[in-house]
Amino acid sequence: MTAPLLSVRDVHVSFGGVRAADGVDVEVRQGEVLAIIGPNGSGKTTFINLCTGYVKPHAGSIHLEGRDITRNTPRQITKLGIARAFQIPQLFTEHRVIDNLMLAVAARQGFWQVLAPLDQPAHRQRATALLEMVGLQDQAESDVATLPEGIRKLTDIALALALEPRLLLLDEPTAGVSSGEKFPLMDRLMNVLRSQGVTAVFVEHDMDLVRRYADRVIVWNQGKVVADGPPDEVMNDPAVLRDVVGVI
Amino acid sequence: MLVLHNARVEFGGHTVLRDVSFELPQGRTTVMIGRNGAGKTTTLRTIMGLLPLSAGRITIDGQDLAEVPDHGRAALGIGYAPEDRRMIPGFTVEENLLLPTLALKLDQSTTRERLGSVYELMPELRELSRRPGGSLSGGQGKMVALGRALMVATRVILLDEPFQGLAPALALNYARTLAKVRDQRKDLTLLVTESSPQLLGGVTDRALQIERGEVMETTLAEARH
Amino acid sequence: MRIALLLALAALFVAFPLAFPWLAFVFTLVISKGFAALGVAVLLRAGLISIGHALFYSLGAYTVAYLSRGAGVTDLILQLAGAVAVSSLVGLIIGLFMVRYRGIFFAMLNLAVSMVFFTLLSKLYALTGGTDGVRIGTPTLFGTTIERDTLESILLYGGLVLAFGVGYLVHRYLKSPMGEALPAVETNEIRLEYLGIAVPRVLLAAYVASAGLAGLGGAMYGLLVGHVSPELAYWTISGQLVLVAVLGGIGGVVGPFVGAFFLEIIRSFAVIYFDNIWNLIIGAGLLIVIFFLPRGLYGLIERATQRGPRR
Amino acid sequence: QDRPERIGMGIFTFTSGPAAAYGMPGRNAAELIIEQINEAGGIGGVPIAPTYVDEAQGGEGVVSEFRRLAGDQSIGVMVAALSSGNCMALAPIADQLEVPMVTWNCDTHQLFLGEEHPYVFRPNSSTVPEFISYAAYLAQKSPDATRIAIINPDYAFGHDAAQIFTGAMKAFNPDVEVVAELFPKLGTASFNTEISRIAAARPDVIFSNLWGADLENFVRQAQARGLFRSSQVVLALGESVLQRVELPEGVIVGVLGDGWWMSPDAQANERTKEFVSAYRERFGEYPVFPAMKMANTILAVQAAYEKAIEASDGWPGRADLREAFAGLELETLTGTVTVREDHDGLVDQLVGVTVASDEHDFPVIGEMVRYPADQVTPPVGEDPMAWIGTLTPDFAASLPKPGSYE
Amino acid sequence: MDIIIPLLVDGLAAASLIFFIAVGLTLVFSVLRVLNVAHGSFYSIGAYVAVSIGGWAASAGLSPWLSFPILLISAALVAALLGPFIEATFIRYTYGKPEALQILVTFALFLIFEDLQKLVFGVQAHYQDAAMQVLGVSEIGGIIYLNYQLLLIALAVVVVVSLRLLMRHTRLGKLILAVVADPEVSVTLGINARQVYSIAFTIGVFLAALGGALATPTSGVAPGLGAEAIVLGFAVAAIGGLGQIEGAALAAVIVGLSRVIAIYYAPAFEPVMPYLVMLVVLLVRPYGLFGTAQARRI
Ligand SMILES: Nc1ncnc2c1ncn2[C@@H]1O[C@H](COP(=O)(O)OP(=O)(O)OP(=O)(O)O)[C@@H](O)[C@H]1O
Ligand SMILES: Nc1ncnc2c1ncn2[C@@H]1O[C@H](COP(=O)(O)OP(=O)(O)OP(=O)(O)O)[C@@H](O)[C@H]1O
Ligand SMILES: [Mg+2]
Ligand SMILES: [Mg+2]
Repeated sequence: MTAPLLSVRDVHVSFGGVRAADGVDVEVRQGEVLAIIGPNGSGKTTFINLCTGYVKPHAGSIHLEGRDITRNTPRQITKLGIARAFQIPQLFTEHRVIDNLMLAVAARQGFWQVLAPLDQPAHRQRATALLEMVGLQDQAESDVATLPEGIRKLTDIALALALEPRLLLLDEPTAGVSSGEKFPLMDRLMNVLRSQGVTAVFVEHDMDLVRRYADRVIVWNQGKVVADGPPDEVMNDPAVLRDVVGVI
Repeated sequence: MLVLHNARVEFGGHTVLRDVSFELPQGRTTVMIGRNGAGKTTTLRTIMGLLPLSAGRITIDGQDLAEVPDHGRAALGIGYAPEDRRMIPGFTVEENLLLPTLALKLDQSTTRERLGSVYELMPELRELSRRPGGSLSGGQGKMVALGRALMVATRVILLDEPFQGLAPALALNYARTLAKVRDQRKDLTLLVTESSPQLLGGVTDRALQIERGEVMETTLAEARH
Repeated sequence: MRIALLLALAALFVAFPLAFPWLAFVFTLVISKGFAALGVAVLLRAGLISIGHALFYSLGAYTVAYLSRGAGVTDLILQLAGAVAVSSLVGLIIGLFMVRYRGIFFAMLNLAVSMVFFTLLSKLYALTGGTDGVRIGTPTLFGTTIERDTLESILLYGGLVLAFGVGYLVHRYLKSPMGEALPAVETNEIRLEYLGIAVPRVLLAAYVASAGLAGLGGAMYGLLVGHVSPELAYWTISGQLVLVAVLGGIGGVVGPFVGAFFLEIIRSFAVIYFDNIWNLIIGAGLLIVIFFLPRGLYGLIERATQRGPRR
Repeated sequence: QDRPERIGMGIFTFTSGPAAAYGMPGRNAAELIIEQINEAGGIGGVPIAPTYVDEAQGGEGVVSEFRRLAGDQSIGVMVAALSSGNCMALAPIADQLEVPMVTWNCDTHQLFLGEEHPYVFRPNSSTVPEFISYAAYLAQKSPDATRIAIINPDYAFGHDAAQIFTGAMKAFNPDVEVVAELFPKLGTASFNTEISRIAAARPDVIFSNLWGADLENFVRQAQARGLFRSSQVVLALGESVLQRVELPEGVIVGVLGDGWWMSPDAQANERTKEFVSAYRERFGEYPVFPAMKMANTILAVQAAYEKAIEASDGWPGRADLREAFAGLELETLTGTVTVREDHDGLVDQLVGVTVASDEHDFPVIGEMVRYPADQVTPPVGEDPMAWIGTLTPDFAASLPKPGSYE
Repeated sequence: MDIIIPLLVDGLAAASLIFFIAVGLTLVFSVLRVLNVAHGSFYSIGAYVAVSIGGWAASAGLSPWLSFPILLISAALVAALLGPFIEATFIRYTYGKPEALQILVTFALFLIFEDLQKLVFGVQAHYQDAAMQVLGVSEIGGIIYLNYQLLLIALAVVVVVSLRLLMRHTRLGKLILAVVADPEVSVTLGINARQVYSIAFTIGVFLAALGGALATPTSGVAPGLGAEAIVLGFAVAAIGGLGQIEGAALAAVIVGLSRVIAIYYAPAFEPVMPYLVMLVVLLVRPYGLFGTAQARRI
């Protein structure tokens, strides 16, 4: 089988005694859709922060296609083709939704132009296309500052997509999105990712989504990976059922 | 007991709540269901006095909330856990929980008693009690936010999308906690907004559907589709 | 509509001085301050307040002084170009440090640097003529000597044309990705980094531009007043520039010029008719603008011209 | 040109900010003397109409006001300015706009150095004679004082004064050494560290040309901490605070010229007495020397106008007035002024020490000397600083002695 | 080396004055996140009021020892009269607005106060040094110092300690911190944020006025005093790390000492010392001595 796209080896991070990552080994394979599940506070977001250089590990290493990115900054890592959407949406609240997207598009398609306007047809078309992917076409002109939580989430995801990454990290993409829209959203997302052969990692609490979309699931608990494998297998593991999935 | 009479809220021209009227029956749990942007958060924030009414009234046991200053809601026993759990980062979890008792100048015994009952309802908070509020993960924050609201709530408690971002196990746990709250504080009135109502089956007495700022009666069964 | 408005402004700038010659001086001053304030406004877009741009403003003036006295460069155009070049260069060097700072610390560090510069200006007597300052002679234009009065009309009308030209370029810049990124720096720097955009580079560009603009304004000031003293580098001048920028509204390029105009006008009339309480009058004027025109004076004009302004 | 309604006069001084302590008396005096002149029928029958400009508004504001007033043809002359920085900025503009500018307080020797200023006149003395006089007085009064401490404001006026004073002191007595030289910035409220520093240096003499609130702060703090007991203090602008702080006896003070309202010449002059009492009436204190300086300057303008009216048929224009200033001589409230051909003024220098007074509840100046202007002023065309270098110990000896002026 | 002792005494004395200028500013910023230029006005108003009341007391022949309570009372008076009023009328409007706008509003207030003070108190300096006189002097290391200078050093320490206690260990302190962190949530928890702001601002005004009042026994008050106070205050506040009371204290000591050393060994540099110190400190510690970057949780 091919070399892993991203490999995280024996990574440790703790915050004032709290072990957010405690000897973590994870490999993300080319082209797969990997789901991360786990109790709250188990270290899922921290894992994404580690992979994108926002949090630096106290020990261990992170490689992207054999290249060591352990000490790289978020910017450098983004440049290498890893994009990320946030658990708490990170948006430009002074701008409209469309401006947010166009900034991302410009960042991808050549940013350092002093006199060419940001709002040029090329950028706008691409931005609109992205909004359609997440179903926000009619929110384009509204001010980000006043968006409801769910809409912010979708905008945040669209920003990540704009970068046309090779590896996309999604932190609870559907949290706060109303139940009616969750599946349609994920369907659209997955089509895009699959069609472009993008590798994806998504943190999720909604087990139905995980079962439906993940090729592989890893289970997190107290900063450790406690299970790893195909969804049906992992998610019937009694420990996982008890600690994460929960038995209704 | 808490009643909205034709409550209307507008933001720079466009109306977000359109003459909403409904009553929260004493000691019952009402779930408000609606898609993103329907107006759930707005409804709760308006009740809390964080947003101004442009028309209509909100009363609690007949008393018009317009006469109560925004910070007076807590004194009336209305607790509120916002959608984006907002901890005071510099304070420990316990300090966060005790903040309202400081604000309301509650005496030692009442304070201890309320804190005790919250810890008893949610033992996991005891483990977190020394942690700085700023360090909590998404879900941990949710739990603390609920606890903090319970410290205030003697009559009404408003929860904005409590399950959002909770791991299922925790969500179940949370739902059970709510159930406990239900039968330990019989006279407490609950209003829970939720975009995924499955988990509330147990506790819900009544469901409201909110669509583009308009509210209508419904049942959880309907709301699911 | 917008264009018509600008033309109206221009017309006013041309007409009044013909009626009241002394206004020519005031209006030229407005343009010079406008350039500097525009520089400050560029940084304000990123939420960065510089309480130190008097450094570049005075640097522009002193550069002209040095060019004409020390280096014997008497040509007006060369002097202006030189001033812009020098201040931009210094802006680049200082900027390399500044881009790491935000909020109050950015403000304070600029203050500190400018105050050190201010002290040097007053202490290095041999170079700068000390606290009494240095005189700036009338320059030549394309090798021909010109009268003081001619210089003054050149500065006014030439300055006006320049203001339009430079203003247009800055406008384009602010609408470009780099320009639009400025407010984004204030609202969410982390996301910018996660889009692969180098925030320090965005800010450095803005800082150099703002320094150059301030230098240009300062050069005009020096040529106009014919004398420059360290006073011009004092923090109060920096404060005044921020004031002018916010007053005019940082939304558009025209704002700072409108702000400078407003300030100079109330100042002139306050000192004429209330020579005892002109501070009070200016303060009150400020409060009125702030409280009744939240988007700055230019916001008012925009509303008048029915263009729903963004931001 | 025929007789105008009134003679417009632009008067520049500080009426706000720290410098107002010095500038306000100037403005008050201008108000009063102009009133008196107008009551007496104005100048050649035409009343003076002053416009006051606050220098605190900063360089370009002052310049723009100057230009506005110059543009107004009813303005005949400018009386400017208090700050020498402003003077330097305004002088070339006066020449450019061809409006006579009469300085009332720019004593910097830089003013006429290098540049010619056809339209600028200084019917006052300049820093060089002013501070040489203190050196001379000190050399005469305490010849064996050698350890000097200087504490002056941190701008040209302070630095120039220090340079001139030490230059002269060294010329009069080669073993003089400067043991401390401090230049606190304008508006300093606490001089306590400076005072410690000076005390540590154990000087024989402490020279200072601080003024306004700074001077008062320094005096109070230094006095409380015993500096006046351990050293001979020289306060160049001391007279301006005599009525406000209790200076001990024996402090050397002066008035940067001859403008002391109580000097023998002043007391001998009816007009002066009248001015002084009127000033006291209205402003609640006696006119300190900045006030006298301003009054004398305006009298100089009046004299120039009258001379010009004589000379020209019809009403004198700005150019005629300028003609009149060259070589002007007049009686001021406190002595005489001569405007030399280089537009600089010849004014006697009055220096003395503080002594208790039986008629006033504040100390006055005693042991006075009045150095003749032509003796202490560098000759026309000589570089003042170079001239100081040429002075010798017997120069001091050649001057009138302390106490000689009664 | 006998110069050391005077250096230290002078340094601490200078530091205490500087500290009193900066501490109120630091508090107001840490709480209201408002850069209050008008702070300088409150400083000089405090001084004017203290001088006026002190002058009256002196002319009424009251004991000079009374001048100490008078200094306190004057500050309290200014705070009570101006604090709540200014906060409610102007400052409140600027909460959460861009810093530039806050500076502008408070700067406008500063300009207005400048002229009002001029109209009321004139342009000549005012003095009331009874407090200094009555305490007398003492000789340290061969140099005579005012006992009042030494008193100020002690007072500065007292203020640091009591402010720390207030913020860390009292109900008010906790409420203030909560409101600072999240006004909206605080309100939903029953905190009267408006009142808390008002109180905090008033404390700031009190400290400013106190600083001014305490300066009067040794230094007169005259126009321009406020302007001086502001920049220095901002500088010290920034050096210490904004909102860090202890930081401000330490910064004051450093600035004070640096100035003193300059006056002793390189007088020409004395005026720039605060800025040089700020430059160095900020280059080494971008958030000031005690300040830290708050990493955003994402
Ligand atoms: N910046 C930080 N400072 C202090 N503690 C932190 C920080 N970031 C994370 N932690 C702690 O590390 C642990 C893991 O946090 P993380 O956000 O990764 O959890 P999570 O798995 O994403 O939880 P959730 O599903 O609720 O988002 C938590 O206990 C959290 O309190
Ligand atoms: N401050 C505001 N200014 C303008 N419009 C606002 C503001 N806050 C909310 N809105 C609008 O009000 C509508 C309802 O928002 P609200 O947050 O109540 O929805 P919600 O039901 O809570 O959505 P979600 O489930 O995503 O939280 C949205 O269309 C939103 O754009
Ligand atoms: Mg998470
Ligand atoms: Mg919501």
